[in-house]
Amino acid sequence: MQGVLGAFREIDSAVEAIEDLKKERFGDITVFTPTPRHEFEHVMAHGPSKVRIFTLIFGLAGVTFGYWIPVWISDYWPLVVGGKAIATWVPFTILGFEVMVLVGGLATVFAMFALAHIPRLTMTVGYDARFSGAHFGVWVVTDPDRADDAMTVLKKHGAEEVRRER
Amino acid sequence: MATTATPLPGGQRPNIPSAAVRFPAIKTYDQVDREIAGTLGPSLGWFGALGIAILCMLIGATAWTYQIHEGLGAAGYQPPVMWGVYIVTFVFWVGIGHAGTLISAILYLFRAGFRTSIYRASEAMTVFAVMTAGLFPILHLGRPWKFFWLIPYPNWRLIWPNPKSPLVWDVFAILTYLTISSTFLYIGLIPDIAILRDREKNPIRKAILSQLSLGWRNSDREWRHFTRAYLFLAAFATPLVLSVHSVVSFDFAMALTPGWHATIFPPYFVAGAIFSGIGMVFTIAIPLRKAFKLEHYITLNDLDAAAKLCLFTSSVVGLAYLTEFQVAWMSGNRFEQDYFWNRVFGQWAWAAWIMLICNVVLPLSLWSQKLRRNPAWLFILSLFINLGMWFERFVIVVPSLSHEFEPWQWGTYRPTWVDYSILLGSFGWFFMWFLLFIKQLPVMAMAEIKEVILPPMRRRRDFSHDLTQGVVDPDETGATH
Amino acid sequence: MSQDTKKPGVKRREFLKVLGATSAAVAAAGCSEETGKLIPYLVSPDQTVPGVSTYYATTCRECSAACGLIAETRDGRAIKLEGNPDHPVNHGALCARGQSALQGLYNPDRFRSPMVNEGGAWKVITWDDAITRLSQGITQTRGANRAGGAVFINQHESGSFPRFLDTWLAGFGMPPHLSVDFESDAAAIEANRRTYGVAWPSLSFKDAKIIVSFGADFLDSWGANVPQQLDFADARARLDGAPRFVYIGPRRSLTGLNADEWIACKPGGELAIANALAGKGSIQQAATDAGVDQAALQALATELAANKPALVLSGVSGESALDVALAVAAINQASGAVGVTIKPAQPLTGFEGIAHTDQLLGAVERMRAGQVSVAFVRGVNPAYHLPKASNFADAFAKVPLRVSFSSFPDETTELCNLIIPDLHSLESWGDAEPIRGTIALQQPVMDPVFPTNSKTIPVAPGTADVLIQVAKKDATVASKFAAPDYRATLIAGFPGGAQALGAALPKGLAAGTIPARTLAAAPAVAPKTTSIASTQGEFFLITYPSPLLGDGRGANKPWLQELPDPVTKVSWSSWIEIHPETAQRLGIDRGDILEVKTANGTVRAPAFPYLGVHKDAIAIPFGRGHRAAHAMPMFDPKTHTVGEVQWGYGRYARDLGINAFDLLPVGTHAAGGFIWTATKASVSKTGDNEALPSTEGSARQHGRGIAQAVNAADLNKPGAGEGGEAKEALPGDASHAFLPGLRSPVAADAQGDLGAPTAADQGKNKGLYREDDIRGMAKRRWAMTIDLARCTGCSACITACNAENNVPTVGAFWQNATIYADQKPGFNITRGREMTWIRLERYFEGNPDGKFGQDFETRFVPMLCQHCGNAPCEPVCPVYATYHAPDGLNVQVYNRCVGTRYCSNNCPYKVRYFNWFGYGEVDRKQYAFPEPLNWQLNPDVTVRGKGVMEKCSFCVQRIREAENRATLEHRELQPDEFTVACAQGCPSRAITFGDAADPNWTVAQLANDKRAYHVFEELNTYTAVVYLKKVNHPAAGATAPRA
Amino acid sequence: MTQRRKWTAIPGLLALAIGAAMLSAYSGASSSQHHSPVQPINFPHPVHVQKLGMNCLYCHNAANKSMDPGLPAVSTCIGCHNIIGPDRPASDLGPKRHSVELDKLYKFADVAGMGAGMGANAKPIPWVRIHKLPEYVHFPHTRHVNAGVTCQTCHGQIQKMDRVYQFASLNMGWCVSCHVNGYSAKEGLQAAGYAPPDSGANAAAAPATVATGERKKARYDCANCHY
Repeated sequence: MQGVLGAFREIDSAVEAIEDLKKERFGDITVFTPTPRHEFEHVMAHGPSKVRIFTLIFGLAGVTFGYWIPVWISDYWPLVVGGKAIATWVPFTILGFEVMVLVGGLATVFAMFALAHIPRLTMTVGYDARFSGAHFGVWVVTDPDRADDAMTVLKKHGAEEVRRER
Repeated sequence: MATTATPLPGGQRPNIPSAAVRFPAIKTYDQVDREIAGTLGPSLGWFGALGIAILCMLIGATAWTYQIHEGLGAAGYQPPVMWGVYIVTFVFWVGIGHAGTLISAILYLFRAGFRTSIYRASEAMTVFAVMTAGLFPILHLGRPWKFFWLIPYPNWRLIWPNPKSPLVWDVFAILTYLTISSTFLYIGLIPDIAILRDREKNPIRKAILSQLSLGWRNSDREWRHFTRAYLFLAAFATPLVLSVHSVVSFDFAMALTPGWHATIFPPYFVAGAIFSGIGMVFTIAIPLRKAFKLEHYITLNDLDAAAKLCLFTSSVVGLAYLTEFQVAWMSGNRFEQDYFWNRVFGQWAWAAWIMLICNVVLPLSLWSQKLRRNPAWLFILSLFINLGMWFERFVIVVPSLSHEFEPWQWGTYRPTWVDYSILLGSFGWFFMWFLLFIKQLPVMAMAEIKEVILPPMRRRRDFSHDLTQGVVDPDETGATH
Repeated sequence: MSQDTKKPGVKRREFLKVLGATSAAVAAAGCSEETGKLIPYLVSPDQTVPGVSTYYATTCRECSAACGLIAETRDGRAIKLEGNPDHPVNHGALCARGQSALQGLYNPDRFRSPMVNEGGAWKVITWDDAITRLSQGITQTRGANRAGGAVFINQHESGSFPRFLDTWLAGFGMPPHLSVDFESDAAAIEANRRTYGVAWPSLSFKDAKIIVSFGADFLDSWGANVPQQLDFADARARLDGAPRFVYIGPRRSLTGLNADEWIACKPGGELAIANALAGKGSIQQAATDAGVDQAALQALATELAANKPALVLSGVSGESALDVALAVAAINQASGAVGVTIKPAQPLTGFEGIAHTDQLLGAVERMRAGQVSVAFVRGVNPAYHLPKASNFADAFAKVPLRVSFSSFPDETTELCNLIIPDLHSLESWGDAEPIRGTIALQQPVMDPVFPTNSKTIPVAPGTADVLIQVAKKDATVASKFAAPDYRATLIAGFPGGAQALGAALPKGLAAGTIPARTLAAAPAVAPKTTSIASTQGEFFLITYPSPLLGDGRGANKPWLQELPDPVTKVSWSSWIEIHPETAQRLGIDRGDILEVKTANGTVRAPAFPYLGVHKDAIAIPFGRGHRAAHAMPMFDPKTHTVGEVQWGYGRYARDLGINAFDLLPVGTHAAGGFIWTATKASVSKTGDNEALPSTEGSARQHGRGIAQAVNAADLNKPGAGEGGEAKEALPGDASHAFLPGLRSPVAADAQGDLGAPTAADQGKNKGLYREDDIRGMAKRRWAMTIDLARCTGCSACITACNAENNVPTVGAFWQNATIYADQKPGFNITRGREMTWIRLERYFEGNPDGKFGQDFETRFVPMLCQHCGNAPCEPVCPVYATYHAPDGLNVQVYNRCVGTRYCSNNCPYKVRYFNWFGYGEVDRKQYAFPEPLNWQLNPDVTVRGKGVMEKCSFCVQRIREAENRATLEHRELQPDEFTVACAQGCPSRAITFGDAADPNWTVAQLANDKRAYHVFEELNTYTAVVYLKKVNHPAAGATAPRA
Repeated sequence: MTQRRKWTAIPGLLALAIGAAMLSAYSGASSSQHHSPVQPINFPHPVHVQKLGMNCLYCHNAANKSMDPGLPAVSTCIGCHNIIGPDRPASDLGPKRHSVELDKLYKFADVAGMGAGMGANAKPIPWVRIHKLPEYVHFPHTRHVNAGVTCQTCHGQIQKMDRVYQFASLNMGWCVSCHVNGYSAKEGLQAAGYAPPDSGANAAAAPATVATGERKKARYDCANCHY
């Protein structure tokens, strides 16, 4: 995979650069930004994250499991304590809730990992240490012949540095 | 670099959550990285503090070893007071934990701006506090080496714990809380670790950091899912924090004991927990901002806001105290009435009054804005709050047990050196972790601070509608071409 | 036990050791533990089945009453003592002291072999050597022609032994022995002899219309207290026509606390009152002399006149003791008591032939004069009992040969120069005649605990056997002692010989009389009556034998040390009783160390403000304050080696509290008895204060209705307890709620046959559940009733429980933590860490302001696990370590317990006890059963380890045993087939145990009594323990306070 | 800056460890099942039970009437073995041979020779214990034996064991499963190698459940064994 990387100091110029690249039908664009900014969300125009679905499903699974454990335990070896019913669902709500949070929460995290492709074993091309600091990076995947156009676009918008990578 | 907060023009108090004025003295992303990453280098004072913390922890550990060998009799238990300092301290630490989650999760949902600068520290505080609290239920067992019997795991005896017991609820609640809050902390840390990674020169540290950062690249895709997941975690943590201390309060509320058997306990405990937590946040954050020269991050506005929260929870707690007495009074229940009379005018009056003064009377000072914006006072007050909240739990646990139904078995309670050493040890253990944390990882969420300060712009944006006009100076944003 | 079980001898004992060790293993130990060795018998004894108890009937020797015992032995070890139901004296009841005989038998400080003192150093010798030395010594004395000067002081006992002993002594030309019992009431005996011609007529409380006691503590230690208590309880439990009980004396003893009315005269005032009641002297005069309320006295006089026959008793121990006793006898005769309530026809022969203190003092004087050539001491401890004023030690030292047959290293033994330890009564043969016409046999229930160190003597011999050996060595005497051993001698002397004896042994009883010893009154010193009036001091000093430790013999038994005094609830310490009003006046608080000074000595002990002592008097119990003659280091289980002699009466008694005898002058009254109330004393504060080791929390029940009472008058209202306004008369009457409440839920799955609902359960009677509840009701519901009208607070149930359930004692000063922790006797008790599964709460009613007044009432409540049907402790346990068993028990599973102690927090009755230290773990210094005390441990009950909760189990092991027996015999359990330890041990039959779900059991009927109530019924715990209200008999006009 | 680290290893190993712990806990790894120590005298159950047809109760005489089964006293051994000495003459039982084990027995029992009784300094035989329940478990042999539970059910084919080993795990789970699922006296008899008595005197003697083969359940709440 090869392409062009532009490092910007200012957010607005980076945004404009992306807009132009999109106009010129450049393909797969990735933005590296030290902090999440709405400007990029708008310009990249991704759909909503899928994490929510995992959260919902596993949350429900969790609460079910959380109810099931105590009920099964109490029923497995029925001992009367304090004259209470064998399976007392009211207090088991507590366990149900806790397990829901546990399972749902962890599921959310793992879903995020999966969707965001982290942890990643290698830092792929295109990343630059500056992008965690004060720079915004725009990485365009292009075939070599269009690379120069991309570079010009980026330069035009005042990229601090523009370089090809492969 | 800017070392002191620059006062705002006009001197009035701008509480407007505008990015422009959130951190007036923070101008650029570089500054954020530089200043916060700059706090990481170990200092002599830090080593000293760490040494003391470890020493205290060792004292506690020794006392515990001795107690395990000798039997619980080494501690000051005095039937009918079967629970003592350990359970008191357990509830105390769980309570401390709560403020962290409140600030990082609940205030996140409420978009309360002042959380940004203090939430990392308090979230860390939560994790370590819960780690400390988690020790005590094990520590107070008669046979601590059997603690895992409380966990439902398949075994060849074919027997299981009793899911009707509040103590089993505790196990679930505390474990869940520990897991979720530490995950929450770690997730929040990932981008900042990435920052450190990229700034790091030393190859070994760099290697470790890049492990921890899980190869975070700040790409838009990562940010997209990250922010969403973070939101959901916060959404989970919010009810969790309420449930955990309710469950802890069930340990008491579910019992028959006069002074415990009260429906008011869950809200009362949660309020108390948050109250004590805020106290601990002050105790930690105020010295921190001074030592790390971060006054322009944890601004007076932030302290002010936190102090209001503190005042609010304090009055909730105070109300709860009064309600308890009123319920006992109107219940017509001889046992309850005897007990509560004994609590305030009987053998335990001293403890009860410490509690009332520290938790209800002193915080009233926060009605004054001057004091709210006076870090020194907040710090002193926070120490009193910690004391008071420890005694609140003491008053709940010990006097109730010492004055139950059976007059023949009325007694008293006197801890021994073992109890005290282990109490001390718990503080050592907590601060050991916290001190290690603040020098290894950023005590503030750099990425999030970047999020709320002005991004570098080429073109000057028009802030004329904003009363903080002129704060943003194009020459300083470095947008010069 | 027939002697063939003796064959295995030493090796057998090896086997026992192993058993002892294993049964002392601990609940806390893991599952995969070191599997031990299995040591078989060499020759298996017939009679015994391994793992099944064998029971032997024998006789108790702890006091003069000679009650009948049933000793439970398991695999050759005695593990429990119970009363012999067939015995004419105690009818199966047994007091705490009797039950504790086991801890004398297994006392770790018992001498393991004979010892000799050579040049001030003690050295162990073999049995042969000991016997040789003894006979040599005697031969020398005879050679020197001084045998006539011998003195043999023997613990008083009835039966053949005294005569045997006299014969032996006579054989060597020695005078008859002195048979000493310090607790016996010389005055009463003398008066009885003069009036009725017998030392001790049997008393019948049942037949009395009114009971009056002049300081006669017939429930503590006066006379034969077990039969007296049983009879008293029977009398008082009658719901109509129960006799009122009036107690006259300066201190309210346990007996006094059971009285309906207390007339608190000042010490010495009894005579005036007795005379007045006897018709000599006016009531008014008596009232002023005795310092009591004239109206009360007048009322009593009229009452006595109205209610005949009365039973009036005198147990005064002052200079006027004999006169009071005689006056009382007159009263009895006047009210026609003789033959009805006082039966000279059936005398308790145990009290015949007791040598009184004046005779003992006579002997001491002869020692001092150097006339005594050889002195033998057996089971008596004059060095402790005789006041320092008598300088016994010096006098004793003048005797060249001082032989002790004592089993324990007591004060006197330490002064001797030859020790030939006697066997314990449970290891040796003997007999007694507790009541004329009945012979009670005493047989060894097991082999001697300690092996002999001699080749030629296979089994350690008892004193009697030793004497026979000695006799055999002497040609002139040998002829008189042909029999090989004492057993043979007994058989020879037994009416009907071996045959009859063999037949009698199983029940331990036979008809017949034992010829009394022909007693020439031993020379006595003239009574040295010191007038108490003449002594200095602002307070009368009352000293009295402790109801538990007696005159001090009990002090080396941890059970008795730990057992809270029934009156003050103090254990492991001495105390000084002083009236709260006086205490307030002198600014004395509970636990302040007071210094009590008399002309004869000074002691320091903590103060105990007590409502029941005259405001001009202080009271101190005997029993503690044992000291070694030379300074001995405090006992330390770490450095202590097995068999090392613990002088000063052993590790549990030494340097513990004070010896009240030190304060007394050497005074004997007209009957020759020792005067206990002999002097005044002055009291001063020392300034320091120590917490009294007491189990008492609050002495008042704050109107919580734990101990409820009802006046006899209300009780007899027609239809009391059957609803309507009669309910008002019986507050808390809840009998309507009982049987349902006493049903017990079982899990939906039936848990074996127990789940099968009885007919009563079809549709209704679901106990605490809705009728459509899925849970069935169990067939059984083990339950208990406790009749407070019978309970006298004697605390025997506690000892019974300790013995049955391996409950550890925790009060010894070394049973505490090691680092920076007080090593103080009773520390754990002070901390409220006592372990006794059943406790006796003693609540005072009335006289709230603590002013000196006579109208306060005492209520005793045995409090144990209530086995709630709806138990608060159960749901809170995280690991199901406590739960509700299908047969209605609230079960505690030690090996599952992790020790959260939540159950105890949630128990309204506070009857759960936690193992703060490894009391049950052999290798710990807190270990409560040092070898061989652990031989007593009940193999059926787990010994609890460190960090687990324990509590009353309703003797589940006995339930299982009964069930096993029933299944073995292919039958159902029979009603009242068995009972639990406390119920069995209760000398006044206050406790009844059984299946409340089956109306054929007594308990089911009692639970519906109109006096029945639950403690804290409002908590809906549905307890299985039902209390029956105490019944008060207030004086006419007065009403007893009620809670 | 590419790096491949085994970051996955840590949680992976953790998971494995937990799994292993649970598995071992569940499988009762801590039980001493199958262990078979060397005894002071190698007592051959097969010879006594199978060859000579002795009843278990002859030696373990308390098994049907007590908590513990009882161990034969040394005198019980000598009862027969002072007639049956170490030296066996050739007979229909087999050729002449000398038994070392009986020598040991004689040494313990201090027997001079055949016919002589036990000597003065006879010592008990220190058998090594194999089936050991913890102190806090009360196992009444009598209840089980009388319910028709045969020895073999818990002790395995003991009559065939040349050297006794622990047959069952003796884990609580093992006990409980039988209490819950019930026990059929019929199978018990079969385990012991008998045909269930269908009729006649011994049928009457046997528990009622034998004929029917009905499974008898028992209480399984804790206090049944733990007290």
